[in-house]
Amino acid sequence: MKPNLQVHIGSMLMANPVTTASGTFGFGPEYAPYVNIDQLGAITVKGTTLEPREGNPTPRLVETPAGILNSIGLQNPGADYLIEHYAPYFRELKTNVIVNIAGNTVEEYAQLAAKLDPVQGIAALEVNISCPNVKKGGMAFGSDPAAAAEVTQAVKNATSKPVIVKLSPNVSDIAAIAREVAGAGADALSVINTLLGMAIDIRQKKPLLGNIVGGLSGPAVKPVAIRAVWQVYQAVSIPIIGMGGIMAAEDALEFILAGATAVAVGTASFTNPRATLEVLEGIERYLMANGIADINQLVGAAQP
Amino acid sequence: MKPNLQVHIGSMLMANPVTTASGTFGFGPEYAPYVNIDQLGAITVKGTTLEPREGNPTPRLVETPAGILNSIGLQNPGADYLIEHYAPYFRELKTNVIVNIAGNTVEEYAQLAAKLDPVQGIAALEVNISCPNVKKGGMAFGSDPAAAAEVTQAVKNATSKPVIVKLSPNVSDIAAIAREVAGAGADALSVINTLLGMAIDIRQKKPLLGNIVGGLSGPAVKPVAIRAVWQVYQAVSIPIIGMGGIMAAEDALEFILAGATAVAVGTASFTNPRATLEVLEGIERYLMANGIADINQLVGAAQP
Amino acid sequence: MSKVLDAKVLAVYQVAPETYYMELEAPDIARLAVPGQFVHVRCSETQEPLLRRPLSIHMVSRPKGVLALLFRVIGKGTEMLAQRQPGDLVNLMGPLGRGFTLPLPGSRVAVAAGGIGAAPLVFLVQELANMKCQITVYLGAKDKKSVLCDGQFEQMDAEVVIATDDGSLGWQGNVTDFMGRHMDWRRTAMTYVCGPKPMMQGVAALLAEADVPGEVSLEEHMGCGVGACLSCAVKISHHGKVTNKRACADGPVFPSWQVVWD
Amino acid sequence: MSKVLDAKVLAVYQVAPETYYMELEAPDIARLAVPGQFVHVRCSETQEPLLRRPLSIHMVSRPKGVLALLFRVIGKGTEMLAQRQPGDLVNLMGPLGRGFTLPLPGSRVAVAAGGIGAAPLVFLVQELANMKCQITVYLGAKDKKSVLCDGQFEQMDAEVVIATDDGSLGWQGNVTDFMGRHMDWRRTAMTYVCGPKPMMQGVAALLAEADVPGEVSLEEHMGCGVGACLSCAVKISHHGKVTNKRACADGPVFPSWQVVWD
Ligand SMILES: Cc1cc2nc3c(=O)[nH]c(=O)nc-3n(C[C@H](O)[C@H](O)[C@H](O)COP(=O)(O)OP(=O)(O)OC[C@H]3O[C@@H](n4cnc5c(N)ncnc54)[C@H](O)[C@@H]3O)c2cc1C
Ligand SMILES: Cc1cc2nc3c(=O)[nH]c(=O)nc-3n(C[C@H](O)[C@H](O)[C@H](O)COP(=O)(O)OP(=O)(O)OC[C@H]3O[C@@H](n4cnc5c(N)ncnc54)[C@H](O)[C@@H]3O)c2cc1C
Ligand SMILES: Cc1cc2nc3c(=O)[nH]c(=O)nc-3n(C[C@H](O)[C@H](O)[C@H](O)COP(=O)(O)O)c2cc1C
Ligand SMILES: Cc1cc2nc3c(=O)[nH]c(=O)nc-3n(C[C@H](O)[C@H](O)[C@H](O)COP(=O)(O)O)c2cc1C
Ligand code: FES
Ligand code: FES
Repeated sequence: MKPNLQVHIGSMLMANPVTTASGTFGFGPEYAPYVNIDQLGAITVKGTTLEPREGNPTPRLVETPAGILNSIGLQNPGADYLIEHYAPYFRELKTNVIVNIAGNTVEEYAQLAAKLDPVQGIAALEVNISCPNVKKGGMAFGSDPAAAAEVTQAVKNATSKPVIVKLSPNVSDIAAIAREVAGAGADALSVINTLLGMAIDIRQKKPLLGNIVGGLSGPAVKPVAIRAVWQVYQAVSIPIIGMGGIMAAEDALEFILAGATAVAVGTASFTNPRATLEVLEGIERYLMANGIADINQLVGAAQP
Repeated sequence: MKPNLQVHIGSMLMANPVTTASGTFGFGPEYAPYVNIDQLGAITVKGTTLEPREGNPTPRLVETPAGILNSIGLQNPGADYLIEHYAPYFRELKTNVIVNIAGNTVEEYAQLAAKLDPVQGIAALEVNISCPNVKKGGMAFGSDPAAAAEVTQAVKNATSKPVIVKLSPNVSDIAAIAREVAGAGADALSVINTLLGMAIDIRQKKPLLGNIVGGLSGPAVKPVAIRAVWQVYQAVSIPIIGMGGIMAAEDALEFILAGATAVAVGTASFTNPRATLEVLEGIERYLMANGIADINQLVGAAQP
Repeated sequence: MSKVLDAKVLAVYQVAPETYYMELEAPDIARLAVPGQFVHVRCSETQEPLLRRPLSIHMVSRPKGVLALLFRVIGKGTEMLAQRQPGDLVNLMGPLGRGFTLPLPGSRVAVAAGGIGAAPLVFLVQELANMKCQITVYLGAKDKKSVLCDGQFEQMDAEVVIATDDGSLGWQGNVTDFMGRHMDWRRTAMTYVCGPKPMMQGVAALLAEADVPGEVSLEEHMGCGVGACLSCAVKISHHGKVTNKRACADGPVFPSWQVVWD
Repeated sequence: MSKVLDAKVLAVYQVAPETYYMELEAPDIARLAVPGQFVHVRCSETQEPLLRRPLSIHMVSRPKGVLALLFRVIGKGTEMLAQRQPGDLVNLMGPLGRGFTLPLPGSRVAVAAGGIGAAPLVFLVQELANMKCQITVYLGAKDKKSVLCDGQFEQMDAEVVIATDDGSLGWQGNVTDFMGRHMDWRRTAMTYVCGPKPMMQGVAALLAEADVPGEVSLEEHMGCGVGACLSCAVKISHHGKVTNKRACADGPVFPSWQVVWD
């Protein structure tokens, strides 16, 4: 018998727990030659801001041991472009589209949420308060519990779509931030964004990234991400989308057992463009092999 | 011509910038079959507490992508044993011995520092306020600027030896902690201790480490460590001992260019027991190849 | 449409210092590829290195379903790739990117290659020769040993002008200087350039000065290779506005006059 | 003193399901090794996997300077090791750890092996046979195909009693049960045990009940392998006090009555 793979992220129903990590899967069509996007539980698209952004200077990507540093800097065509050019495509998809949003001020987050609220084809908003690659906003909101709560509340007030808040691992106490954000009305949490890191070119004696610092992702960060999901699960009762270094189903299952209701595949798509679907297939195989009828039974099953 | 490799960490003169990372090199003799310890600039020995400790349940070690998680939990024979059994050995060494110390309370740190102060053969104390593997003390001190300063001051008052404070990367703002600790009189900083992480056994559906969470080290953490050294260098003017994922001379040079005066080799010794010396040899080769007469010219050379 | 597949290594050998030629069985990619496109290659079966490596399609034989790469060993990825043996499988994504714009059949064209930049230009010259173009290849290299593909270009009836830094073969100096002195731009319908950045920038300046069309193939560090991650931004000026384009999806080939060099 | 060196693979072949035998040229280690010691092996040349893998010394030939391993493919490390070919180099540290305590020459001894636990016991039986001991080996395995080293033990004139879980060879059941029913403990000077934890624990209980000496070889996840990192703690009771000992440096072999099983 096929196990149940459906999960709920707030009021959003996902046919299965696998989505993409924002910024690693474009807006969807980029990966269409390799995966049937409609087979995923959702896709989470590139971080979007009110105005278009050109992002950071190159190089924007450096490979590190079992990971990558990126400093894209939220390059994106802006909300209007998204609504005009991508929303029609989103509406044609059978899967959910989660739009990742970022701003420089609380007002910008709220305006953006309000602007996207009426747009059909967008199933939920993921609020990025954890981007390490922009000067203002971004991580600054994510490392201050009060500011995180304020952004959450402002977005909640501006939209009727489910609001997922994406947390930064670059904090002393991620559980404290999670509690504030949940208290402010978030419907779910994404855990984690990238770790702040950098790399140096020893020949040129200067930082390798154009932006000096960047965000670390990939298998290297998985232990930090699992720990973050574990702690957040103990702190709040809203669902968690776990991410950080998921390369294969085994990794995704670690997240689910730690407390994630859904998972996002990011950097792995660069190594293997079919990673998202292979993760999904592997989860299904594991459930069948272990006689588990419903994925939801597995969520947090490693917790005491 | 041979370049100058001598560096100063407070009043401690190191013949070269390479030491070992506490907890990865035992008390020294364990690696004597593979390296001539006296060729290193210093050795930093296992974390020591006032009373002996048995540490955490096993498994204490899990391999992760390009890293390891450990949860030793400061198992150590206690200060009296160290003074009686190891100090005579330390005195016979030509190199510096740095003793890493930890406690549950500020008083314990102070008592321990006072007890080690008169012991000959100990060149400096490294104050571990960043151990993620113990319930009390440890990281709690390292993530609160005021507590970090208090411990630093207490240790400084209790000893005339150079005091190196070891910082945790598991904080929102490592530069802020560094400033407090430097303000409280630290002679140098060790950057970084391990990242808090965990891993889950998907067959048994439970955490892989006996202690549930552990500290992540190895190449995976290098980008985070480099960024931390970079930020700390900009925040304070005392010397930094850089560590976190140094496997080869190229890695050590990244740390030095980012602002580290000395470097510690940790996890790498497990992969290659000669890693410490090979790092040293590689640094020397790089200086010669690049016509750099003095290693100190390289410290922070990638900074703007 | 781009594919991801395991391609069997048919042959691999060293052709110049640190430079390897590799032939792969990949009919689905060979069939679709056009000159200037690239494949995104997994160089190992482990997660070290994690990222794929972009390599230009050097040649294809569509009847045989074969695709060839020509690459220089630079670091970990290319080192591992060079160690693959015939019979091994190499995971490829491709064809990717936007290739060269072909001229009218029979045109007179110039092709400028610097070092390993010759790699994609062999495939290009294959096509140009099929189109009966009159081709001159300006081939730059460090020294005689490092000159790449001169024989292949000659076999395709291209005129080949060689320049080496040390003068050990052909003209002494670099390709840009040579072209600056000797080119008759008015008689050249199109110029294609691939090589180190300073060389491409130099030739682009000559093209701009002569006000003639040309295309360059840009390199930037890549993550996805498919336009999804925005790692590979290159500054492109279009109607006076400078925007970031993606080397992987909008390029790697761009009109020389649109590139903002920095 | 332990060495770190690159040892040449002389032979490698599969001897049972998922089980490989590997011969390495390592005179400096072979010369010093005693039964029960292990080598710490780098299974790849990259950083994946990062840690070495502890493997018992299965046999040595001191005159030939050869050391043999017998290992089961469990995960990434052993999988990569099994793929090494003759002529390849494998980096080894060793010999490491404290081996078995040898009995008086001519003693009557029992050797209990469960599954891959047979690996270090062949080296032990080599030595015991040299000491003219009367040896009985109790050899447990899942099934007939998985029985390891029975021929080797017999060649060294040890009596071999086989027990398989499915009864496809020898006695049906496990070694512990067999020993519990059939051993004459008073006539056994020393018992050596290596196998899965429940089996070692079971035999240790029999030994404790009969109040006779024995030794077990413990496994724990290892970092350094040399006693420096305290990863491999095992609980050992000594004079009524339970302390953590290091499997790598204080063991892996411990007196059976001192081990605190949990
Ligand atoms: C579209 C395109 C086509 C290319 N075609 C060829 C070709 O046909 N033959 C050839 O020899 N080389 C080609 N290159 C360059 C080639 O991709 C790099 O030399 C290669 O990625 C180096 O990998 P490495 O692991 O050996 O080096 P490392 O220095 O270890 O690589 C580290 C990281 O930097 C990236 N990187 C390093 N150099 C470059 C570069 N020049 N361009 C882009 N990324 C780089 C790598 O992809 C990797 O992510 C091409 C590059 C691009 C963008
Ligand atoms: C002293 C000693 C001697 C050993 N001798 C042998 C031998 O002769 N033949 C043999 O087949 N096996 C032996 N083992 C077990 C062997 O070390 C493991 O099977 C091996 O490390 C598995 O590595 P892997 O990468 O294949 O598995 P993975 O499961 O991928 O390994 C992941 C991590 O867990 C560790 N690990 C996994 N299983 C064990 C285990 N049973 N004991 C200790 N660490 C483990 C690995 O070393 C690695 O760090 C011995 C273990 C010890 C401690
Ligand atoms: C190239 C790149 C771009 C990213 N862009 C965004 C973004 O726009 N918004 C966001 O919230 N996270 C962004 N992220 C973070 C990812 O969504 C994800 O949280 C992180 O990469 C960890 O997952 P992974 O290890 O599976 O990649 C980006 C990551 C990468 C690698
Ligand atoms: C097994 C192990 C034990 C450690 N024990 C200590 C310790 O007792 N005190 C301490 O300050 N740091 C301890 N550390 C942290 C290291 O000293 C070092 O800060 C960290 O491992 C990063 O360096 P690396 O990546 O080179 O290992 C330990 C690390 C490991 C892996
Ligand atoms: S490499 Fe990802 S957009 Fe070009
Ligand atoms: S493995 Fe390091 S002490 Fe035993």
